[in-house]
Amino acid sequence: MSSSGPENLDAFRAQLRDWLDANAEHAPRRQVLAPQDDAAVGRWRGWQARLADAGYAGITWPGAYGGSDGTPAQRVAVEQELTARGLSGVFDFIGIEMVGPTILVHGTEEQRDRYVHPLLRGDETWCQLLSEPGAGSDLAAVQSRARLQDDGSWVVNGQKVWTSFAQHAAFGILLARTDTEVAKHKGLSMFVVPMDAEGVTIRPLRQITGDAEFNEVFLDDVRLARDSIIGAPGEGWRVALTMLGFERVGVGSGLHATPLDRLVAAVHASEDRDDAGVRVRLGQVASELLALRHTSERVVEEIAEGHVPGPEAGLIKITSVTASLAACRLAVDVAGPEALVDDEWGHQVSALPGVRSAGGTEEILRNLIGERVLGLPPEPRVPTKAA
Amino acid sequence: MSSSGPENLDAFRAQLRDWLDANAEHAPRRQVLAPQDDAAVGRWRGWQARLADAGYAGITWPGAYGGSDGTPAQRVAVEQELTARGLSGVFDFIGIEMVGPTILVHGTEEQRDRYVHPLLRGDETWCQLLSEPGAGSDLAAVQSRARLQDDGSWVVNGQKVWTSFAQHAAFGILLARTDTEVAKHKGLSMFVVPMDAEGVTIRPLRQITGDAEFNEVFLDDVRLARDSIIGAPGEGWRVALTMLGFERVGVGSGLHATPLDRLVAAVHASEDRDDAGVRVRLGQVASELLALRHTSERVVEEIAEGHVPGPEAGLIKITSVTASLAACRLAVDVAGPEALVDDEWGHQVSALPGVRSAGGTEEILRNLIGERVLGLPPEPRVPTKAA
Amino acid sequence: MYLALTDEQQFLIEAAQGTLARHDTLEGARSALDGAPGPALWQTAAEAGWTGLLIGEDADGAGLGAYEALLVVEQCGRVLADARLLGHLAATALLEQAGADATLRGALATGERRAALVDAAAGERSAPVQARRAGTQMVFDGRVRSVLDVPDADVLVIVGRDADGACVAGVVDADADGITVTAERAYDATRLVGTVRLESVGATALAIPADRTRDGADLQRALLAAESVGAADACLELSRSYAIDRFAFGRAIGSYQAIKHKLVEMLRRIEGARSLVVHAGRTWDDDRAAFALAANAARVVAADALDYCAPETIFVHGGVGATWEHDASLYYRRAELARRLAGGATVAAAAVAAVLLDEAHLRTQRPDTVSALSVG
Amino acid sequence: MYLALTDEQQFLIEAAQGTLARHDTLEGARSALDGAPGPALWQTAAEAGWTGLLIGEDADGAGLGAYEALLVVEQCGRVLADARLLGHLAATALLEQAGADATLRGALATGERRAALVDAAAGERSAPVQARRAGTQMVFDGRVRSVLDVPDADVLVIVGRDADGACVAGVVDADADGITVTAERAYDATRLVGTVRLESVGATALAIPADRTRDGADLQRALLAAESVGAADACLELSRSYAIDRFAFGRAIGSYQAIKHKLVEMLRRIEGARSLVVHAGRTWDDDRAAFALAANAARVVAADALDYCAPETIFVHGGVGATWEHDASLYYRRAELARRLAGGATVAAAAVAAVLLDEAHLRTQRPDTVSALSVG
Repeated sequence: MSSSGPENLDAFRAQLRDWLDANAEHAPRRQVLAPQDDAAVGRWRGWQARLADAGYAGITWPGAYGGSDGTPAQRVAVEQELTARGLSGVFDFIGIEMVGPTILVHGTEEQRDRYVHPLLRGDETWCQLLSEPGAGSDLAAVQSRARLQDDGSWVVNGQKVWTSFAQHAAFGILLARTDTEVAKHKGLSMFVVPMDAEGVTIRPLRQITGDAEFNEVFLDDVRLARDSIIGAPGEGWRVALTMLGFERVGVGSGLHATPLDRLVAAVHASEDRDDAGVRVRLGQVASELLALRHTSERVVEEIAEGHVPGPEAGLIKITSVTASLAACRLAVDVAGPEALVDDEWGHQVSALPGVRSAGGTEEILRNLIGERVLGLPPEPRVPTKAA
Repeated sequence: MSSSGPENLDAFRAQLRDWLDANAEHAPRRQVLAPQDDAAVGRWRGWQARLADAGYAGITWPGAYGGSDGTPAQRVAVEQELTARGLSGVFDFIGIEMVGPTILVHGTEEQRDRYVHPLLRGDETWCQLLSEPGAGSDLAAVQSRARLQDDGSWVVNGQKVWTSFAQHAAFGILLARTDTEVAKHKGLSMFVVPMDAEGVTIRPLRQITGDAEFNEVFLDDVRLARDSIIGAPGEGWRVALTMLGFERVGVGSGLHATPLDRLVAAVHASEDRDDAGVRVRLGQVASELLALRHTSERVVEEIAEGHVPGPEAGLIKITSVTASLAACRLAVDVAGPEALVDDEWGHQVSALPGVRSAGGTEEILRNLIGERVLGLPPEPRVPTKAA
Repeated sequence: MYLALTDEQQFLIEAAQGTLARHDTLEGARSALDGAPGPALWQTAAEAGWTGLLIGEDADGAGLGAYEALLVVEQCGRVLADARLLGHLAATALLEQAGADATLRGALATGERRAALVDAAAGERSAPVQARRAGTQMVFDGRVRSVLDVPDADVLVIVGRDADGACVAGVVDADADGITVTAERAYDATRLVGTVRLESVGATALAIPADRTRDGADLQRALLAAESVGAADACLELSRSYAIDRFAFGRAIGSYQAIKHKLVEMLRRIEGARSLVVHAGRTWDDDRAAFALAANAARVVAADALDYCAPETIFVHGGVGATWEHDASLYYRRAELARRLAGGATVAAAAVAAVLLDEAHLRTQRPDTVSALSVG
Repeated sequence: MYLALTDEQQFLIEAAQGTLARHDTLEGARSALDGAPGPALWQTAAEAGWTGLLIGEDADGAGLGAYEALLVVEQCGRVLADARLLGHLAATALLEQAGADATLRGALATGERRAALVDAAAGERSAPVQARRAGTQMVFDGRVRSVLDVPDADVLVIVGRDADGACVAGVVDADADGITVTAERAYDATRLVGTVRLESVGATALAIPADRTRDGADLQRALLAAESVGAADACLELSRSYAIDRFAFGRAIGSYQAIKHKLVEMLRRIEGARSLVVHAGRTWDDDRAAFALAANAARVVAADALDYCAPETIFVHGGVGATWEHDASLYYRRAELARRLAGGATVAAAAVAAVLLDEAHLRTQRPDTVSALSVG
């Protein structure tokens, strides 16, 4: 799969379609939010293993670690074909989109050998241990401490929040402070934490939906082996930036917004179908959803052509939340208030406000884009001090 | 007119109505924006003199300077009765609302005797020489220089902008820097400038409407007499704050927004009268205009009861501009694009964006209210330096 | 801000705050989502005299006006207390206006019985309730969805349209023949809403002029507005405290313009809505013909205010605002359901337009008519 | 951002920028408000080959697609150049589709003659233009307001409805009997708009399938969208420069979140609109049945984008933005008029809904129909 070009891509796509015809029965349907029950998770992980074994996960990763040495365009093609059939992709998108690439860049040869292949198959899934109660968007303010022991191992204490899928994860990737004597972002290091290690406590954090999508994770005297550090001590900030950069490339959100056809069906089924005001509102919301879809497609095309999208791709997330919320609210308006308690619309009305702050607040994103893309001057710095 | 209480107010109002019955023929109709032609201005100034002579201008001012020693409630009653008849109030609202009260507070006895009474009658009207091209909302950054001469007089050089009615004004009230060695806001002083003094040049500044509502004023070696300073040298910032405080009390803007009855008439006259979407939009815009009206009334009541409204009264300006613009845009939508070039709606569509920044940008106002009313912490200070 | 209340009104507000503080209404709102029974506020409301606010002193009521009711309900909204007053007060207002039986009004005033209003005008899109006269009775047929406080109510005041399209009202015991009430699940679990089916329901006719029968529905909208103002104000207070206490990148987040200006925008919208609630409260006694416009306008602006404040409160709080344990989510649920009750805020906007356009139409017929709108 | 253009398209854009830079179009837009004649861009457009963009090479045209036309018009919008292309390109697209007379198309391609589209669909609220067949001719009657570029046009392409309600099109010389064109005053003086009255106007029938006769009106909306994207982008650039250069309270104003986030919001809206313009351009050639949805959606989002960017550009500039001399005011005039042309952005939103609801209706009739929307 190493050669590229359109002809090769057509062949790739044809082969993929045949494979999907034969294997789609094993795939969970695409859903707006992941289900929390163990049976569904097990089935989804099985589907990830099947994709990986066929070479349709980690497509651009080196073959030496289980990848396919493929192209970004092939990766986009897989995403498109799955979407067209309404099928889910991999279960562990945190592992695949963020942790895997980060270990490939910053990990040792031993770490790559140990972690990457089971990660790819979903045999071992991952979670992120980055944000803390006092450091949400402001990661440099992380307070969790990792203290070096005489034998080269580390002992970690601290508390993390907003950890998705911690209850299913074999490992977490942890940002902790290893040096308090230097400027904030210079004293951080990145570690691998076995989630079943002694001293790790996972407490589910219920969201507005009532589901526990996130968790709090408490680390009490958790002992980590010498080789659990990723990169050198003090390089944690750099490793974290690499990882967040990969997160940004994991676009997708625009392709996973409220399905337009379901909104249209809801209006069509309602008494308000012929109300002039409702029709104009539908037209406006639908236009926003279409703008979102085609903006996502433009970014995907960019990636397929080998470009790395700029931070402005993050705007897709903002549009995705606002347009999806507008769509859900219109659907409830035409269906009546009882629709707020149904699974189709009510669940999304509850879930979307949380999505908006996931992965950093909208304010941080707008600062970033204002400064990096538009070249606007930053806020004046407030002198920082180490924790 | 010195005693207050509801009975007294009823009597005051009855007398006022009789007077208006007899004198309304001399009053110009209330308009959204002042006309620029000299005949109209002359007629309007005549009406101000008539109001002043009858005791219906400067109602709360001391009788010694031509005022009526009246109550805030009486002032509000005059405003209400004029509004109900669609009649204009005084022409020189800058003089009456801001300069007059400021001279009464900070001026010398000689200055009060000289300026206040002709100001009240509109015999001598006033303009403000505060903002500069490099100091719009940030008045402490004023660069115009006033240099003290050996004989105690002053020589002024500088440039001012956003000066309303400069072409009609006898005097301007000028903020200039008299000391460059101290912190920015400590080196300022306030002066009276005869607008016909040598070295004063007025250049009209056309607005989007095409009218020249504002002017630029250039000051080239303008010589001011020793007694033209208001307050002590270096007290200009304090005098300016007093004046801007009076501006805030000159609420009114909520009472002068787009008239709701004209919006309703425009929709009623259109083909869209029965369009469900247009009706909902009308209901929303009308509700905003009504909220604006009753918020203004609440503030006016507060004043009538002797309270000084807080900075949050400034929010009325924001609502006034946004609701009026929404109203105009709806009116044009139902009437068709040709309405953009008519006097009724098109003129307002052009004028309103300028109103939003008049007297300081919306951002400054929101900072002020966030800090003073909600108690939110200020932005970090950037070290300032004198000009 | 802009307070202009009488001492009695100020006392009523403080008493309401004191009364409500005895219940953990927010925790109640949260646990109700998991099926726990909410706090029993009806008894509290009865003891505080709120159940009889709009009933005359001849029938053990307080004989007060809508303004006082709005002030109490605003305080309830602030802490997400739902004492079933929105149905009861709207229904008793019509009974009082009709001079209904003093025994009935007395039982409602003391809280011994609870009333709800069934008015299809609350949901303009529903088919109207049909009414016909049969001797001294009115007979009603129809179906109305999402009626506030109707499950387990003792007395129903029903508003329908007769064959001529005129609005008529009647009162009936809720367990009378032909009435079926089905409770609906509510997104905001503090709420009690239900679907009412009426099949040849005979009710005692209420002697109310046709142009005043809608006052009940309009009052209910004004009460929703007042409640929303209270809830929005609580959102602002939550956000304000967090913005002062929470630091990010070395500064309190309230020092950032993005947060600061958002909070000022909350204040701006709340003040506008509050002005209309106050205005609606005053017109009830002073100028009833203007009440419909005031109440519906209040409903529109207040729903928009809460609609802005509730989700922005979540966003100001970042991730923690979107958790089950945080009160912001409860205000969000309140906002999402409240704006859709009693026909929804959009129907209120259409009602505002209808009042204004009808008046404009009359003016074109009789150009000498002076409109209340010509001022300003 | 997100550029995915061919080299030819990139060249076309750069050539357009170069061509337009030879005129001071912004100063022209300003002086036109005082009655001065605007820059004569028609000749420029002809020399650049824009007049023949959509006409086949058999008739001296460039034989390109809507995408290229949109790219050129976006550049015109950026500098507020109006070369009368919106009427001409929409009209010539229909003539090309009908395979109209090559001499006529040739004269239009070279710019010797100028065409405009008269389609009441551009203003849904207008009564439709009535059409009837008389031999080989179509006869049209009706009145359409605010038609783009129609004053002084040489050739009119008219779209009307026949007695069965079917859309039909015809072409006629603008000076033919029965045609009265009255120029309207325009808020944005770069524009040329007029009212057209048709009284028994005999026109040559155009052989276009009924479901494609609306393509001209839809293309005009897409062109308005492209133009708006260009104008909005110019607003962002104006605001960006000012935000970097202007200092207040010791800092560049672009360092304040209130300004910074506003500019990012401009970018967000522009990128969304641009995506739809690109999509509309592609569907014209690739999937014409999807063009109506794409073009109208582009129109809605682009009008909203400019509607946001133009006034906010004034506000970012403070007082100076609201002066006659500042370019921000010209973009504001463009925004206010453009969103109301061709029926207005609201009509485009209704058109989007109509396409989607019609398709949903078909799906309920034939559940096996696969919708383009089922993806995503």
